[in-house]
Amino acid sequence: MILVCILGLPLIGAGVIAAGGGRPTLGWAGVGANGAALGLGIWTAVRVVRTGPLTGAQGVLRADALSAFMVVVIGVIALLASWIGIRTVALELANGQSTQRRVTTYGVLVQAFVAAMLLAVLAANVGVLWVAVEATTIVTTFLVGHRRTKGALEASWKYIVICSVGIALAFLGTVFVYLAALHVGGHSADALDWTSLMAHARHLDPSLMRLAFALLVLGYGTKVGLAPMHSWLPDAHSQAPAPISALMSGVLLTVAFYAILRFKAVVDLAVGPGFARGLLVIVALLSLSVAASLLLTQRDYKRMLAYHSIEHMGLIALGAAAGIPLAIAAVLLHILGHGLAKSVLFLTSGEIMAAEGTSQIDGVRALLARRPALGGVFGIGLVALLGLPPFSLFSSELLMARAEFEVGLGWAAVAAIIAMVVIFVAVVGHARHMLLGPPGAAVVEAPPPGWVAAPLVGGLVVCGFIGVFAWPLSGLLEAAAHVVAI
Amino acid sequence: MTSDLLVVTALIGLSSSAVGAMAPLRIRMHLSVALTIAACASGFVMAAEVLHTGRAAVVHTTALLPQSGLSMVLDRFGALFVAVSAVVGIGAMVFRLGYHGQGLSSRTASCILPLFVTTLLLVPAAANVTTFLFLWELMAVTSLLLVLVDHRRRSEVASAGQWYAVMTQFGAAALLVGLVLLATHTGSQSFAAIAARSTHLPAGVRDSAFVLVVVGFGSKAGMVPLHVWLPRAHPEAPGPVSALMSAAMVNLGIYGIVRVGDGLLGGGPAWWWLLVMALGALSALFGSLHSATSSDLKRLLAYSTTDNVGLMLLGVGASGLFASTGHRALALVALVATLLHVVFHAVFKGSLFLSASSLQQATGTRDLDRMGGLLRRVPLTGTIFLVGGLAMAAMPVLCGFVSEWLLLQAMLHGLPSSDPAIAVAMPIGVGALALTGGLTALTIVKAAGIGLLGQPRSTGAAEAHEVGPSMRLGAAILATLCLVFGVAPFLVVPSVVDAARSVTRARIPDPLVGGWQVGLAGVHGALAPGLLALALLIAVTLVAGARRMLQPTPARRTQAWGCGRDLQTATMEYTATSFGEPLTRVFEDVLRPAHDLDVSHAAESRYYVEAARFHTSLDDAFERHAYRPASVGLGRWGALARRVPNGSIHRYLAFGLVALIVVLVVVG
Amino acid sequence: MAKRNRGSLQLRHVDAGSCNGCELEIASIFSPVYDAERFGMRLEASPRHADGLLVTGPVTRNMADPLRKTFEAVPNPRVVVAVGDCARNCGVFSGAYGVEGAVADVVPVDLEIPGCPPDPQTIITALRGLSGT
Amino acid sequence: MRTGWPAASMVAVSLLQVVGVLVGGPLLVGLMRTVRCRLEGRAGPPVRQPLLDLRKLARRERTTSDETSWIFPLAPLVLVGSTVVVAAIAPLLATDPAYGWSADLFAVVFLLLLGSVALALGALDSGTAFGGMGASRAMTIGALSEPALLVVILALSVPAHSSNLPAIVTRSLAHPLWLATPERLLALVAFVIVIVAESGRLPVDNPSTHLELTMIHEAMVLEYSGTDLALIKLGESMRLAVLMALFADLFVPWGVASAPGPIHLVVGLATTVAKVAALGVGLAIFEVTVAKLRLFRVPELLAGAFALSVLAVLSALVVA
Amino acid sequence: MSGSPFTSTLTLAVGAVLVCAVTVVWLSSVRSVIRVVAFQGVALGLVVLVVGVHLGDPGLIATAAVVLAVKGIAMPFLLERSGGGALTRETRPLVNVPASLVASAVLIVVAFVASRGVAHFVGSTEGGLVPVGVATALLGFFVLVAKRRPIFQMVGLLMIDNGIAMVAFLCTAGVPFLIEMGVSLDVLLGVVVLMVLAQRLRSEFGDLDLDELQELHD
Repeated sequence: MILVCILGLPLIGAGVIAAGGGRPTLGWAGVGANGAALGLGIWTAVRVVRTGPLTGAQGVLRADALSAFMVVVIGVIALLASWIGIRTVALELANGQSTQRRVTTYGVLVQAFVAAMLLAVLAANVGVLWVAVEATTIVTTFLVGHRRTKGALEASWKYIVICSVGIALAFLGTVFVYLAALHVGGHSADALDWTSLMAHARHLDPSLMRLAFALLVLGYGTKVGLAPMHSWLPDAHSQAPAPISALMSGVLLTVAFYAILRFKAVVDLAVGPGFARGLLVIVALLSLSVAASLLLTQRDYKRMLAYHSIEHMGLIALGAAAGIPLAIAAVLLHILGHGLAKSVLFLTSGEIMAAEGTSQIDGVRALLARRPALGGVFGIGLVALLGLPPFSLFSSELLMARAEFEVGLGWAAVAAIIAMVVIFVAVVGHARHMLLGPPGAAVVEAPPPGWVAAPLVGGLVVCGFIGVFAWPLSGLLEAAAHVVAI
Repeated sequence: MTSDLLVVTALIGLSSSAVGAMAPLRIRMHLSVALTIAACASGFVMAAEVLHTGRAAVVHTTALLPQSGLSMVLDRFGALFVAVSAVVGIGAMVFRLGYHGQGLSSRTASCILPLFVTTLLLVPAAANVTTFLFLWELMAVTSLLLVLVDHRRRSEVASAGQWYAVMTQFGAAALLVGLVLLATHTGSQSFAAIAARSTHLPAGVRDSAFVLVVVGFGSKAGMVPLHVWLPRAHPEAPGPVSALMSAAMVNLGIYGIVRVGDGLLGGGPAWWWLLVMALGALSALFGSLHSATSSDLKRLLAYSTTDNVGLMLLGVGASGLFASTGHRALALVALVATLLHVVFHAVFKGSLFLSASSLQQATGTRDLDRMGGLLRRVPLTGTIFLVGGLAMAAMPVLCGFVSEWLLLQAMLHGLPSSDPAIAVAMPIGVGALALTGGLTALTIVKAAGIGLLGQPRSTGAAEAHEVGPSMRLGAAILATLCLVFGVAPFLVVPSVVDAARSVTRARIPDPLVGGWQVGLAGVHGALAPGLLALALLIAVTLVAGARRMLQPTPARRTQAWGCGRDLQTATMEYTATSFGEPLTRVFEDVLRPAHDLDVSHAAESRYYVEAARFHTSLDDAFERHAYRPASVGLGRWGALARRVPNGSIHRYLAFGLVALIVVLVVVG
Repeated sequence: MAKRNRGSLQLRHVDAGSCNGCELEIASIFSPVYDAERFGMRLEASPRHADGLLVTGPVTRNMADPLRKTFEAVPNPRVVVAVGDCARNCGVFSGAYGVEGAVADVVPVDLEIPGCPPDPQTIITALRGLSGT
Repeated sequence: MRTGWPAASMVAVSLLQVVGVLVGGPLLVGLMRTVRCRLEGRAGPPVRQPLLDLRKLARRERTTSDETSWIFPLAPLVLVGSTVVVAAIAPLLATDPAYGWSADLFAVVFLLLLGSVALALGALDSGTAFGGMGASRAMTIGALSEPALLVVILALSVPAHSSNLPAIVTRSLAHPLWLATPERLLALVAFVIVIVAESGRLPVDNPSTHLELTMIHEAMVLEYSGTDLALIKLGESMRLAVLMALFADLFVPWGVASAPGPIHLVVGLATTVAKVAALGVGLAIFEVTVAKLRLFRVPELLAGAFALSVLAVLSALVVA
Repeated sequence: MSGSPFTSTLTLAVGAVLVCAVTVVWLSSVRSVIRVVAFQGVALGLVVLVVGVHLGDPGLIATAAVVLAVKGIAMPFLLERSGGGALTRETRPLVNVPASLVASAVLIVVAFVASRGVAHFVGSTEGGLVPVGVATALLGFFVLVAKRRPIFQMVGLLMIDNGIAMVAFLCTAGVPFLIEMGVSLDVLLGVVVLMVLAQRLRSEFGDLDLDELQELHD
């Protein structure tokens, strides 16, 4: 029941928005719904850690610790994004870039998007998971193209075509898994259920599972933003409205990665851990090198953030490749930390873009002097994202490195760290140009209102908090890690 | 008791940071500085207690730091560094009370500065890999932000910050890999467990961990060739921050190398330490040479930090080399000398940076060529600078002399050695030490002589006024310590010996003679700095008395002798640049000064020169020949990489198709 | 004077506008033939080190100020020795354009050595009177 | 190795040494000057001429330029004071002067360096072009001669297992053959070069030049006068004497009193004076035969000295 | 593969799907391509029908009807509408027709190499035909890469989808019904979204090749 509530809440929010007729303030309904979903998610997490997995809706929905964790992540980011979204649509409406109808569409689609992601992580069946992930693609295409500029349309076209291809490959992989599962005596209706898959995992046909997993990594990897099918990501993230970029970069990528994690657990049992590890290491290093190379001479700060996401997805993939409980716990912590920091950064970059009128790095100067609040949040967000303490990304990156060394992936960890240093060099250079320097003649403008700054600062505070304090999450992380760890 | 103090120190530090962030502007600065001083005092008391009793302060909790837990153990070795940081912190914070420049009064800075000081106090207590790296990186971030506080006014700040960020991150990456390598192979991330099990590790692991750690800590310490950030960042930071960075933070680089090399790894083969010595000698020479030829006061001091870190590394290397060849007592002496130099460097470099900032505030410039005549105008600050400088130049009866002397002794007594490594390393080491010492003396004569003495070279210098009392007090505390430690080294030597013994775990008797002398046990002769000071005082007083007796009338003030010229102006004085010019000529091959001569000819005839402008500049050779090409290379690679994603969806899909085909063929 | 400087006399030479005749003679008093150094006499590079000035030639306009400054730079008690007729009374340059006057017109002269130029022995003898040797 | 000399005699030795250096220094300079004059075919001043000069200068007026601080008058005091301390504790006449156990060779070097630094600061304090020029050159040469000096000390200290001067002298006296070893000879040459450089003699610096632009040492003191100048001249001649006496101590130690008693002391005094005088004459003869080096050729000389000293250490190790 | 009517019908239908795929690669007229895709949809429906009849699974037969309706009629209709009024030929494919056909051959070989394991695993007639489905999907992918017109991207996606669906039906007689419905809905919505996008593109920027969408890059 509670799981259905979690799923339903965002949709209720969507209903309210749809009924409200395009007033931006109705967005608060979405914020409330997402906040409530977050609350229920936390409650679920507590229960799951105490008493074990929950099921709902006749077994279609199932929440173990991993799902609960993902629900929390989605809830947090959705809360942030829908909150700032109110500001975004209000500004657009005020500037005449939007209509009331589009405001409504936007609000409804965002809520549908959140619901689809929640469905993806709460689905008991990996087929339903696939359907939900594909649904996110369809829903977000319009959100990416929300601005209706040529760039936005181009980005959404690329986004849907590339992701559809990818997700189709994932479907082929799912079919192969299904085929393998049927052969070990699974009942056709629940052969794709997570519990049944795990129960029979050891007997699944290894060669079939290898092919299936390779397709799944390639397919879901497209949505995750792993190289070589990452190309949609910088375009889509740079063209989408800031809250959408935040949602996509902050959680959508990791929801897709959640799917890979689930399948990886099955494949590890079926064919041993070596195969999934090798594959993930390859895509991880490929993604990291792509991100490093393209960040060096990046000119657009939203694209910079997007490539930064590719880097972090590479890191997460590398952590998952290690696969031991420590690694998975670190991966999950990283998912949360990255989600928080990245969404705050995208939301801030939206504010910056609204204020400065350009997304070019060259076009933004001396932000800290001219717009201290925005510049400060952006700078601290970058500090968080670059993996510096006290933010949780530091802890998770360190934990992942430790885990990788422990399973003999030290060389890959070293390669990743080299790429990270290059990325650090690049991002610091860009940040320097954007943030530092004399204010010049430009007038210092008023900071964004408090209700806008609050979630941004709050997101960073939470990110720092979970980086320092272990107790709020440790139980959940460990329980979640044991769901899919080797 | 000490464990509680550890918690208290951390809490006071954090609360002062919170006060700095939240308290109203009127009381913000004073309250947060007071709390920071309290944190330093508490840290000092804790460190003194640990040093005295030898009982470590221990704090463990799993409630902090996700999935690994916070673990802090402050032993005597760490306590020494905490004490040093605390003393420098107190000096810098007292100084900061009167310091109103360079953006340090902003809310951000008031929040970050106490945090930085707190991390300086806590890093040496970290007892597992995660805790250490967490605090280490926190220190890096906070110091970086503090370097940047003045970015609005001067564009060099941003560039300095960028260099610092990149180099420190590079170092942190090396450190991370090195420490994690050790943690993985010993199966535990706790320092105690690593130390217990590390001797059984394969040589390859130990070697690579050590080299990585040297790189990591070396970059923080400003070791050549990873020093390039230091002469940029330290000068651009606000005064108290540059003092903290140069006098307290770089020490932690030495701390780390000793902690890992001697503590966690329990010593290693000779080549490790020869490497450290070589890097140390290189740093010392390179640093002192640049310091001697620099005319920017704070840049000069920053390079001299590299130079002093080189000396410390020389000592660390010598100590390890002795240990690896079985000379345990000498190893301890060399380590004690190094740690003494750490302590003394902290006080003299702290007083130098603080007084240099005062001079900067008083004159409005850092350029030595625009100073002059300041000892008459800002007498106390000038004297403090002079005392710190002479201590750095290892002048007798000031502290730097004692540590350099002890280091020389250690190298000397290692010498009748059958080990060829020692036989070759020690004379070269002494040579490097000596040249460094000579160059440092030159540097200080230049800095003090050009900066403080003679006629003022600019209106800023001519109209300079003494800075506020708290600034004078903060610097004076450290300068007094230079003198006190120089005359009475026995105040610190026993603690330093204890600290060195605790990290090497050497069960050998104290290799030093005690009491008011410093010297090696069992060796004829020792140094009695107190007596030397007394003798010098008596001799100078006697000579002064004699002079007064012979010529009771005071000196007649008259215009300086300028060969009868009408005017004797400041532009006729020697400048810092010209002072260093002979040296630049001598080391032309190393320094490669860039000369630039612009001659414009008169319109009437090319045989008449209308104006000539000569410009000379000294770049850092490593920056020019290593870092710039690397940066250009990265840029080229980035530009090349950009061409691949050209925006065509077909190309993007083709990547996918190729990947799919590869997957199908390989896996299917 | 002689008592004070017994056995030691250091002078700063100032050419206030001389024809260099006197300079030749002064140079030769330190040659092996005359060797004034055996009487403790030396020329110094700095007036601060000197007991007095050894001035030659009429004082030209451009050299008047430098001469005064040099005199001022000598520590007390100081002597001024005017060497040669020109230094004493401008000699042949008397009243010439650019000549300010004799040395005594610019700084107080303690000892005058006549001659155009005075021969080395005369100079040495006169100076020995100052150094008491 | 405390030899148990009575305290009174140790103090007496120290006092005697200080007085000896105070008087002997100027006389040494006078001797060298006379020798040079004779070789140049002149009668030259009497040997006691420097003392006469000092007597006169000591009572003359002190001047100081407008902008000087307290450094300027202090520098001569430190120069003389530090040299006096060295003279008191170094075993010039006997192996055990007062506080001889703290007469460390490194400490002596740093004390002498203190004097140089004080003088250079004083020069800069005068605010003239020449002061800065002299200080710059003197410090450069000082810095470059430092490695050779310390490595020579290292070479000498290694066999004695101590850098304590009395220990080295005692050891040399006990093992006379050791004095003729190759490392000694190498160290000797290096040490001579260093002495020449440190005390500003030819071919590094010409102490009797009148041309400011070629000056090194002289340029630093152009602004001093009267009593201050007397102190500086005294200090410099004392430094020369101390360095020579140390040289004699280290390379030809015979005659240095190794036991208490007036007779030993008199013998020590006589031999030391004789040795230093001989060295002075030798150095003066050498000076007449060479021309001053260009400033930028001096580093080559010092680098050569450094190479020799390293060779000395290495051969000391081979022998040991 | 000889003998039973089931086998021959199934082989025929599957073969038709592949032939359609190759034809799409070959052709450049938008109108004909849409027809070919429609035919492919019908062939796919036939495949499902044959499998359903063979297994006697009424659910599968119902699915066959859905497939036929969606892929054989609805999608082509939508494509026709969105393609209507547009330029009707692919005049400058990125890969010219002969090269495309060679590439198709290579892709078919790849598909057979890659899916021989699966084929072996499934066994029987259906297993032997699995590579054809994979080949169809690969050809669809190739169409995405090689053709410039937006409409071809929709066609390519449909072909990929058809290929994979065929693999699913051949291997496992389709995924569970609920999922199948979700999948179909998603695919349909996806094409609709693409159509809407294509229309927006055309209405805002006129008729264009996808190559003109190259503004976004680093």
